[in-house]
Amino acid sequence: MSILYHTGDKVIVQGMTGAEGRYHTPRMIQSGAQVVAGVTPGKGGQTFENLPVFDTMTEAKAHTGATISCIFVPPAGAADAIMEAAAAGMALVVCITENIPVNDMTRVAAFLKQHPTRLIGPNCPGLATPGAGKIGIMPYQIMREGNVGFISRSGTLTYEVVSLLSEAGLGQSSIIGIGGDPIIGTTFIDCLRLFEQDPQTTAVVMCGEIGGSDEEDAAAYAATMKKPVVAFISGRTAPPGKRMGHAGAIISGKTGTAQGKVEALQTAGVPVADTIFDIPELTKQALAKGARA
Amino acid sequence: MSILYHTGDKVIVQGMTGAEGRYHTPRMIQSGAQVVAGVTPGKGGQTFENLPVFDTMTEAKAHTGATISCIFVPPAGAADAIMEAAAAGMALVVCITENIPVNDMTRVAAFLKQHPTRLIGPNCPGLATPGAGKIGIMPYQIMREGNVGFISRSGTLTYEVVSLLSEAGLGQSSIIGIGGDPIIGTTFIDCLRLFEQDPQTTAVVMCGEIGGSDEEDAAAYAATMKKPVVAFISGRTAPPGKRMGHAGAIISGKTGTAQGKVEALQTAGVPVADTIFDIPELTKQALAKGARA
Amino acid sequence: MKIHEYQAKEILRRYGIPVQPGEIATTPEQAEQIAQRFGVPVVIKAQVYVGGRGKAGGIQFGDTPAQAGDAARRVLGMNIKGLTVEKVLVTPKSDIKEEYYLGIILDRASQAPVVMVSAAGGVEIEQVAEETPEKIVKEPIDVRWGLPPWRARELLAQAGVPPTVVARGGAILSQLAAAFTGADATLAEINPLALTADGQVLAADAKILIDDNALPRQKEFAAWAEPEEANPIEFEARAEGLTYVKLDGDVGIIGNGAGLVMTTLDMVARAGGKPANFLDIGGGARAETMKKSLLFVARDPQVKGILVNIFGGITRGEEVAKGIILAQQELPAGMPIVARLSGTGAEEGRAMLAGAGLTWGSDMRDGARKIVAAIAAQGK
Amino acid sequence: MKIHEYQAKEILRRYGIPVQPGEIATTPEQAEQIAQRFGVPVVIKAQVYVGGRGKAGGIQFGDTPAQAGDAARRVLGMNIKGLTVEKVLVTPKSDIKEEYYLGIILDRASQAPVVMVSAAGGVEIEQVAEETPEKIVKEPIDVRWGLPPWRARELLAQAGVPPTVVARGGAILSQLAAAFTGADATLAEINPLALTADGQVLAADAKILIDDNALPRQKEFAAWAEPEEANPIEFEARAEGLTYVKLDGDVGIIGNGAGLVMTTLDMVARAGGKPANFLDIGGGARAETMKKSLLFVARDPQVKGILVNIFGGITRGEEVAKGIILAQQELPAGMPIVARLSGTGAEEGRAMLAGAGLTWGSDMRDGARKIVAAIAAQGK
Repeated sequence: MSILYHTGDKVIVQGMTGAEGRYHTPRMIQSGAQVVAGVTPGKGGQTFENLPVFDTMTEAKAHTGATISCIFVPPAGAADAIMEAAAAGMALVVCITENIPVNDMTRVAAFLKQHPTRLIGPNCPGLATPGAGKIGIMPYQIMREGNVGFISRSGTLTYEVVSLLSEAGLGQSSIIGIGGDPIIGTTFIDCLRLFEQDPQTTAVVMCGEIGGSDEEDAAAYAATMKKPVVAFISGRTAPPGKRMGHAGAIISGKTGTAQGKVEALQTAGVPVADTIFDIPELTKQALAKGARA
Repeated sequence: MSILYHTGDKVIVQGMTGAEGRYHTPRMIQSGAQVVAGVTPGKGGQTFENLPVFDTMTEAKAHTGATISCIFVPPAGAADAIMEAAAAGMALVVCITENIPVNDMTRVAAFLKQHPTRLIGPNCPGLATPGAGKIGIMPYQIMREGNVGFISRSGTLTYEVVSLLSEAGLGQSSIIGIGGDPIIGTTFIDCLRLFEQDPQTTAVVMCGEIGGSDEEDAAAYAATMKKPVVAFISGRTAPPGKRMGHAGAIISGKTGTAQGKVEALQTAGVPVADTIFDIPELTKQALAKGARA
Repeated sequence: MKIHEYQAKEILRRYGIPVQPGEIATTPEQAEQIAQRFGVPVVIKAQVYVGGRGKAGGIQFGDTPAQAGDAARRVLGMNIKGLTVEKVLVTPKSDIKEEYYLGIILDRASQAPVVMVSAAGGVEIEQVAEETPEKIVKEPIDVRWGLPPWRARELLAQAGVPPTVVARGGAILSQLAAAFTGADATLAEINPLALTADGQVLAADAKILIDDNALPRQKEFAAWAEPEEANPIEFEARAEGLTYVKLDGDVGIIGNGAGLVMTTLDMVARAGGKPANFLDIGGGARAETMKKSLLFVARDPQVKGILVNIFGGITRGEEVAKGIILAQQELPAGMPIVARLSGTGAEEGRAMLAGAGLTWGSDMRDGARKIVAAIAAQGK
Repeated sequence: MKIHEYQAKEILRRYGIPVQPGEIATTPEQAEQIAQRFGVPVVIKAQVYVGGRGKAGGIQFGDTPAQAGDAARRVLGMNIKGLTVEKVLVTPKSDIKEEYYLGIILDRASQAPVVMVSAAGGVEIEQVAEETPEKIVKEPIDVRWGLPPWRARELLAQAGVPPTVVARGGAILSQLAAAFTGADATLAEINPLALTADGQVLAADAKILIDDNALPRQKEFAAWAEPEEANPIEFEARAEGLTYVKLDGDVGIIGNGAGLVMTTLDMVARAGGKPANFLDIGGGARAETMKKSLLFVARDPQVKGILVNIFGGITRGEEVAKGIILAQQELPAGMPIVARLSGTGAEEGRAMLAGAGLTWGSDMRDGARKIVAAIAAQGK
């Protein structure tokens, strides 16, 4: 098993005919993901990579029975695309788009409360299940099948750490980039819950960063988990009040500091790596100790 | 019994310290209605007619336990007042205010779908239960306790017909002015259902008018009722496309004509009075025939 | 409240909806100059508050600026269904390839705005609804969300609008819904939404009705109000705070409460008379309002007599009687007036009327019969 | 994006919120003229992008127009927390009786704007939150409904705002929420909301932050952007499409991806260096962007060396190497550059760097150590 994405799940790409969609769709297919259609309003009836393009998600869903959508729509229309996917009945929506206005995301959040759809992102690299394929833009070749669940707020940092894990012989069950925005669909704690339930996963690595309190919330839950969790927090040298690239990576007053997050995790019994190079070793140690009572 | 308002029900008046509220509140009290408080934002802590005035419905509700509110707030704030009353948990809200923008009422309608509150009006004279009192602006002295349920879209026409009924010895169980706007909280069919369930009521008189299709919908239900219904429709001489005073009294294309309504009612077995003077006699005939199978 | 096509387009423009450029001309010379500026060919469209102006000759073309001036000369001053054309909209003629219909209308049954889309645009939607209802896609708008672009696109796709138009048309329809709410409309139509030969998607014609009740907060639109030439009295009545509707007959009618006045009209018709108007003085009117109302009704040259029907509550019989007596002195001598008063102050009022030699009815029916009889007697 | 108090008040004014009249002066003479026009006494308020200007002397008074000019002379040019005052807001001095706090802030946890109300206004809300949290009423806004006036009034009443202020304050708070959404704010504060001696309720000071991501659709606000005097480079970087944050150290840092760059900063710190900046070149950058970024970073006079850390995916190693080599020719001679490339095109890139005599790190840690060592070596 694995979480969120499994072999055979059908995927629609929203914005498939745009620059990002055109670049990444073939790579998703190459990874093994079963992309079955694209949606670009105004391009219904065309094809791309031999896949049908529809004007609307409702049509794409009706013709393909897909349950997952991956969004490459530009920021002005991305929130609308998420709601369209949810309304069309997608079980999982992965939104890669960055720079979505946050007020659009508050509307999306309210909309999703009325729908059973799970959103990953936005402003995220997507997710992958080594062996099954990837949804999004992660470099698939660095991954290795295995039992470590991986969660991160950032993209390239994910690739760095996943590479280190793979090189250290620690394969991954699923890799989830939850995104660097202040409002995201799925948080650390959501992913920890899913990994805790997943039979394939034996340990979880989470890479957090400054801003918000998702890591603190996750720490509280991690303390109750049977499976071991290893963490890393970036932004220890970041000054308060400055947005460090990600809209969500900002220390506001006393909340969101790296120190606070590290302390919360350590208090919860989660070992926190000093540098990313320490993550594989800490993970091995955690696995050696095995599942907790 | 009777419907919607019964002896002992506690009433809050929203907009009690405005011109309309000041005029009508004492008359409601005189009719026997148990008015327990007023709400006028900015006048919390004052009193009117020895009744406490609160800034908000939540406070008024908490201090009095009232379940009914009557609204005399000017049109710009009336929709807001209705939502405030519903949010504060009122079971019944009677909105007298006319000239509320219809887009405000579409919001109210959506809001009320999420609350168990019943709205009467807006743009209505309110309602009364002879013997228990009145909520609103109807002249109470023309009413007589009895068994005829009365429903109407207009005010003064209600008073005319109720006077005729009273003079003819036909007392009323409850009198409901549902209002002359295109969007109203409670329709003919809603009131027919309530009267059908009410043990005190033995027959129902409904006074409709041109515009919309509430009368047609009510006719379909009346056909299934055990209790007899007598109807009157005003606006037989009204030309299409002209708003006859009430925002809701307008024939649009082929819908909303008096003829269509009369035919629908007659088809449903509801006798339709030619003039209001025929209503008492038709009602007596209907009562003489008694309840239908 | 009705507004003109060019005003409706101005609202759409503010909501980012592409509309044809256009300018208003009130003289043929202006039309010619505008045509010069825009480049020919142009369309000259009568700006009047009625539909069907095309069939009536209110839409004409100009292939040269001079022809545009001539077209404007023909249209300006034209009478369309009783209305005189005082303004024309001059707009470049687009080469329209396809026409669609987009509309939002307040729907009583769903207590919400309902969006309507049809790929069969350019004709009246009522006609489409009657002849080929399956060509119209309809859906109530959840006012908490408005009409998001994605849903608008789905409705267009469902209506069979071609893919090339779905994306831009969806954005337009979504903004039309925003305009509907923002402008407090009760109707907002783009008909046709045009796909031009050069691939543009734009509003070629537009109609918006503004909710009268929202005019206090839509001050700009309220200032757009113009007398309808066919009914200048209605316009003035509104300015005076009276609810007046002009009808065809000769019996002037005044009452308090819309339902009561409507019923009074019916009663007069049943008594063999023909109502000249509907006039509701509302609740709590004083003598001054009553007087003003009578004088107002009498301004209609068709009116041969007036029936006043008041059920007293907040409105007091004495005030009504006082107003009638005051008005009588200024009304044409011998014009019959019948008053029917009941409720608060009715007896006092009747006594005052009797003192002034005025007639009253014992009830609405009696009053109706008396005024009809009095007018008939006059005619003899 | 930060905006000035006078700009925030302009937004509030558009939403019908009463604010003190006020005008901007950039010279003492203008301030004097404005004071003359408004009537004295006036308040002269420094317009700078930081809090605490009052304590710093950035708020002064003028009892005569001449004194207003003098006050402006003192404030203009003043340095407040590293920022030079270039504009002052001149506004009539109100006799403030009571002060309240109204705020809307984007809340990550509730995924919605949260409204905050306190009867303890005029001081920083963070201080109230820390010392007397019970004095703040907080509630997430249901974005489907906005914050209706009734709910706003209830929150004010709950916060202990007196009845005389509840009605007007509720209307203001409801409109503040509308402004928050309409202006795409992430923070909108009125602090204080003032009750004046003559019974007015108005916004005496206001702060609004605009969501950077919304600037493409908030073109008017985007045009309000001004360089922060303390960080002109950050402002220019934004204009060039680079995400740049100025820090205190001497190691320039460039990478792709916010998380990776942050981690690189941490790694440099751990290697004993002090990062001079954060610069994320984003995904898929070409040689030109790389070159521009290096030159940008080097403009900071504190920078003594630059570490480039790229994980290649969409970004290609050859392009990165090409950009570095191009930049090197324009950088101060001898400035150490260490590049660390991995992923797509890394080998090709490294070969190019070697050819140009440039240093590379085998991984992020190695790169960090090498640049820190290189800078240290330079200092000797």
